Amino acid sequence: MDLSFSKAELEFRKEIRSWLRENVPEEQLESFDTQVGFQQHRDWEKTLHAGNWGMVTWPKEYGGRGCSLIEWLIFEEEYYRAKAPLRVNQNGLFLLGPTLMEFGSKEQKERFLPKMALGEEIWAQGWSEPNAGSDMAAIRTKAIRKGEKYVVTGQKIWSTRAVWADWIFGMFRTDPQSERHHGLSFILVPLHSKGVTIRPIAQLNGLTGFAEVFFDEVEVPADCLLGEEGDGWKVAMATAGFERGLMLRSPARFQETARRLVDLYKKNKQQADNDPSIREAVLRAYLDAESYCLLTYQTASRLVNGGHIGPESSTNKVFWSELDQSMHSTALSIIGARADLMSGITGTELTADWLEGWLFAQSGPIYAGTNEVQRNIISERMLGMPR
Amino acid sequence: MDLSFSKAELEFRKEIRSWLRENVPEEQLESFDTQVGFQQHRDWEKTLHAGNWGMVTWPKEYGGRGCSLIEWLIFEEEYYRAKAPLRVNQNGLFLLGPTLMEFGSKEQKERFLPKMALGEEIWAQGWSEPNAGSDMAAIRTKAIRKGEKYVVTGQKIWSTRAVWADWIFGMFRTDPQSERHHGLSFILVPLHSKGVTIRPIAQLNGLTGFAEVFFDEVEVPADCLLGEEGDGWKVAMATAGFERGLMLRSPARFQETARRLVDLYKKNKQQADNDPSIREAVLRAYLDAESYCLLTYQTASRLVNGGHIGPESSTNKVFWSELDQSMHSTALSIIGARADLMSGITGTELTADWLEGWLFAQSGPIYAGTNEVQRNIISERMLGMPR
Amino acid sequence: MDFTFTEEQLLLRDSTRNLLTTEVTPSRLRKQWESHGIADADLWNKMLDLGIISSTIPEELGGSGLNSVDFVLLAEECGYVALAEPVVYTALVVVPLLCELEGDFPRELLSGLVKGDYRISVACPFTGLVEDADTSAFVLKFNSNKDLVACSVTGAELSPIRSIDPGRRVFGFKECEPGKVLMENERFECLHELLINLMAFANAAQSLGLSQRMLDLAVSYTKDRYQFRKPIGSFQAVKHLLANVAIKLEFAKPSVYRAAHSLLQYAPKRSLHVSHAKIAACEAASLAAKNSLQAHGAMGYTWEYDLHIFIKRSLVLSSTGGDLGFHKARLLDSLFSNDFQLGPTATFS
Amino acid sequence: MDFTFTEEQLLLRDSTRNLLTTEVTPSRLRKQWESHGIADADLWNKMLDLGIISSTIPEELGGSGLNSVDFVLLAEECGYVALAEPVVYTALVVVPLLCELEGDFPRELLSGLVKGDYRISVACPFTGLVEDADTSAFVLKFNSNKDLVACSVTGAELSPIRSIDPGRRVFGFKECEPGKVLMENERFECLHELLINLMAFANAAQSLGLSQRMLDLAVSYTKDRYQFRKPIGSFQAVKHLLANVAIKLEFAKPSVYRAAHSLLQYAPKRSLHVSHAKIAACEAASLAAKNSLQAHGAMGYTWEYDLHIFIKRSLVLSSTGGDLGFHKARLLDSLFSNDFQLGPTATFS
Repeated sequence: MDLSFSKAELEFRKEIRSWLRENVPEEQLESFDTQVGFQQHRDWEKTLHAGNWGMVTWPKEYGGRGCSLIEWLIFEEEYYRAKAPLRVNQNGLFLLGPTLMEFGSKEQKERFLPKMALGEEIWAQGWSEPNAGSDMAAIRTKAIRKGEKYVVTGQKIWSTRAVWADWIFGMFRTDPQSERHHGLSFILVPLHSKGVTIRPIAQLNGLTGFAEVFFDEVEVPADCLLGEEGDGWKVAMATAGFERGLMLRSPARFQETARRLVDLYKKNKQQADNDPSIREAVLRAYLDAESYCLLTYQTASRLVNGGHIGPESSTNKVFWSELDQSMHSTALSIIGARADLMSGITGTELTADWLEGWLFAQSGPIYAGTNEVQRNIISERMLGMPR
Repeated sequence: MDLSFSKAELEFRKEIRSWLRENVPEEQLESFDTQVGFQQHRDWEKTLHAGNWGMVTWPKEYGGRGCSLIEWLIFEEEYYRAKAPLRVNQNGLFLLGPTLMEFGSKEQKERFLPKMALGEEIWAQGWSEPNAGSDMAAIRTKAIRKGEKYVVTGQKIWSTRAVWADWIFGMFRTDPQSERHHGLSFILVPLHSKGVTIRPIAQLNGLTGFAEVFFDEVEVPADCLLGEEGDGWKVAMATAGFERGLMLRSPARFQETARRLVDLYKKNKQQADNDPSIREAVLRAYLDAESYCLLTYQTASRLVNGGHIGPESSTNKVFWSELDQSMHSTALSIIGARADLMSGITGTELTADWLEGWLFAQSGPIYAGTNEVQRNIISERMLGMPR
Repeated sequence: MDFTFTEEQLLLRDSTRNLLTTEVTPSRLRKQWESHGIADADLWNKMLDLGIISSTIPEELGGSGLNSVDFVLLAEECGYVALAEPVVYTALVVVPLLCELEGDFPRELLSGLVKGDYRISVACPFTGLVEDADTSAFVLKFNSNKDLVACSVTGAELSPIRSIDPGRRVFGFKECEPGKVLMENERFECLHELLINLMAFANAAQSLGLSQRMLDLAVSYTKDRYQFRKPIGSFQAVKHLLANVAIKLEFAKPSVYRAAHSLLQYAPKRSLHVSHAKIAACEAASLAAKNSLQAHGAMGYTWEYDLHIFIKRSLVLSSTGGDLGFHKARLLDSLFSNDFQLGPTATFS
Repeated sequence: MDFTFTEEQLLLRDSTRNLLTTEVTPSRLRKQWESHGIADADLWNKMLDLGIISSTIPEELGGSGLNSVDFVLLAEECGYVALAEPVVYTALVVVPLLCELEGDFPRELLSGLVKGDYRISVACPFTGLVEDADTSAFVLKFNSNKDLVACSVTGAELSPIRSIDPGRRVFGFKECEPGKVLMENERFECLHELLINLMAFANAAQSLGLSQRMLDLAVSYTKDRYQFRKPIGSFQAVKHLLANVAIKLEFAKPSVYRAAHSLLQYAPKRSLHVSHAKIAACEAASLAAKNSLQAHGAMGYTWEYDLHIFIKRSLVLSSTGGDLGFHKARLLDSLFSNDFQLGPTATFS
């Protein structure tokens, strides 16, 4: 155990810090759930790529730097510290990317990964269907093999980024007779294909962060199949593991929120101390964000040393999503009488970002597998309790 | 709505207050889970009865005063305020008593109620069996009708007060072919019968508060059947309702604990304020105890006006048991470095009563139907969610 | 001691419920949102015609003379439908405040309200913001001298403030002339406390209805939504999410009803009872919002589904009328004072 | 940066686990309880022979020279079996405290420990109580002059104190003579802080093991216990009770391991890291106690079932070594100070 950074790690930190200092746009970009913002974020991905920071853990041949997971965590720390823009291509970079690395053919990797790192192709996810949310095995959208193509018919829903993205990935039923986990295949579909209709869905904040995607006999080249036909469940489970796991939810994100929360409390201490629950909640935010960071470094170290990620990715999912909810609730308690306001009152601080964050935090325990499903996984796979 | 007490209610309060002032023993009795304490408490029941305070809500002909539920709440407030002893016969007075009133024949009421009010016959409950705890329908102990007797064979467990009580009540399978809720009957069994063996079970505090009761061909007179043969489930559900409901868990009990907690906090304020969660928890204890009192008065008023008790008795059960746990945890947090000590250190307050109370509070969410089962009842019967 | 509502009170509640659930539908609320800040005058006029607006005005001034205990159940129903028009504030804040004042002008204002000549708003004593200022003729506020004054809206500077709840129409307010003094500052403490109590109580009562609405939506959704071949409402985890809301709500209700009674009776502990009610009811609504959303899953997170209307309203009701910190501090001050009575016999004493 | 244990450290953990689970069974603990306060000398001697007692003593004094990172996993295992003998306090508190001191006498004391000549205890800096004073030859304590002294137990006045945990053997202690000064009071602040950190860390590490034990008991019980014709462990409500414990425990562990590392490295924030560890681990144990008991139902509430052994021990570990209030206050002081660094890059800086 050595909890200090090596010289190389410190160098790496210095390098990314100075690059970010020079390149992070001064003005905050629009939300990537608007058309303008989407393009701004796509441009930012290109800027990152130009600095060779598109996806630091990927192998160099696919547009990465071949960094270790520890370096990834350092990158993320600096990234959040610099208040750099959110990653519009996170579905591609963190979910599909690692899955392609594990299950993709050489051709597929070469075809998809570099354009992903470059921000040229932005990915939507197609996990859910109207009757297959938590229960992914209930998927019904079909992809029937006809010669060198799959013909896709059906409907996905809650597809994040789908409104303006280029591609979508997901599971499709390639064997129409099959049931549940069987007969599914993991397929990549270009969203600009004939027969694809996208109906944007507005979220609580009024922006269209996700969409319903309808497929009407959409023809997809057969080489868009990832893994073997019928192996979709296996491939998707690996992807879902990444999603809950290490890559997507950097501790830095929550530590930055905790830092802002401590700041908010200090600035509003007198008013905040009226509510005796706040001081405790602020302390807890700090400790929990710190614990999340520690566990992540521990897991990263284990993986670096050859270990594998297990059901503990579910403990992560529950922990960060509840932490995020609780930090934002605490912030609203501090803001108190102005908690619901989106515009500022003269002479007071603008707190709309906390309110937006609070709304967003409510989705944490729902997406990427509800926390109820995660707790089932924890009890069944980690503790071995009966199904 | 009139939230002031009537003249008659105020008179009643005055009367019980002055009686208690003169009669409550100065020294605390031993625990009724000891042999000596059991006898002391039985004597106290006799003293209460001598003052005609044995069971104030019962009709006069059965040893009561015919008081209203509001007067019952007043009685209980004064009782806890006076720190009068716990009721060793609560199984009889609050559970079996009302059930007898509803389902008993005239002879049964005359036979059992007066001796119950007098403290001459103390009752144990026989709800659970080794494989029928939360799942009461899994009961297997048989009571087979043979002429004018039932012959009882089997085993009950977690029978509170059974170590020194005189009688036990419970459900028995009178139809040996039956399953689940059917074929059960509610029967009263004298514990001093031939064939009854009692194995005391020690609780977390080391005292034998409950027991395992074995029945080996125990002969019970047929007139000990309460309600019709085969109606046991119906009768037991009414009893279980009383248990969770209004009578057994007086708000006064929790308000007295909340008062002591506020006192403990005020005495140890400086040390307690080290932990910022405590002030909030103390406030919450006060508010929740008050809310519990308010809801109880509301329910009592509704019943006085001809209403019926419904599944909200389950909301009560969950609320008071979690309140009790949380108040005692808060107390231990205040006591801090001495929280685990049963004997005092020179110069510091003796806090063993909080520790004993904390242990006892842990049983609240378990007995009388676990809180998990109560939440099922709330969601299914009160909210109408699917089973 | 009788902690029940009369048959009459319950009947009035039922008829109000029928009216509101028919008139104030989510689609009507959404239409108002789309009007970009223009109030729903038709709805207000309907409520005026039905006498709901003037219901708490004394009979001798043309109202129905309902008191806080009569009206609390109606406020709950207004919360249930997330009524955006300021009916509850008019009936439970503006009217009782004016009734507290002597002199001709307050009576005149009340008569104007009954007749529908104009509307009256109050400035929030915490932020100075005024709900629905643009549709009001007068704003009641404390001036810098601590006098209670009625300011004319004509000529005043209104700056619209955006809330997360598109149904909340709220403004910064700067009067152009001093306003007419309704009460000199010697009664400031008392009126200021009264105003806060009235606002907090109004919010608490509405929060009960909001909680019930969010619970109802979730129960109904989870009955019909199937996952793993079963309605999701049959899973214990989902059941218990909602059972917890039901428990919290059950125990919040009587605290609000007691507050209604204490306000009516000028009970010495009325401010504490109001604070208790505000905390309990807003916390119930906050849990209802969180758990109902969780029970809905992604559907609850969409704009097109109605749940968020109620979630956002619950946030408004919690932050206004004194936030939880204000009410907790007020309770704590008393609770830890030396002469505070608590314990088994203190609740109704 | 490498946040893993070495192969060697893990092997030592495994062999200690095997030893402890075989030797320190619940029935052995119960026998000790029934001895009315007499320590289990056989067990101590066995641990002494195996070198566990002296494992953290430097090699040049005859020990194995394990450091806090090496030993933390062993302390966890001691917690898992609720070991009542003061092995962890000896290795993680007494020894490191003595190692901090210069001069011959501390070295002499350490040598005596290695040889098994005697045992040494410390007086709790919060209560003055001494664990296992009756089996010790010396008690380390701060005298009224704030010097650290070693008092002889011979002739001292020991008053047994009863804990809810019958395995805790603790005494009021009043020495009959002043005791030998180990360190003058100029280093008081530093040593006092060190002592508290060592005790808190020792308790945190044991609490992890205790939590795991309570979780294991509950998982195993709910697999076999049937209600409603199913193992109760298949009900979501029961599953989620225990999943919550697993989550809390997973996230407590690395905070304890970091504390081990920070103590070893004399890291500037070591006291904060220890406080974090103490809070996280004791809260995990407290949740494990509550939820495991709930999952067990009435069985868990009996004396004859073993769960309460661990529940009671968890209460002891939480209250001693600085209660949660002490550790929270220490953290809060820093957290709200002006120069405290926090945020994405501050954890290991």
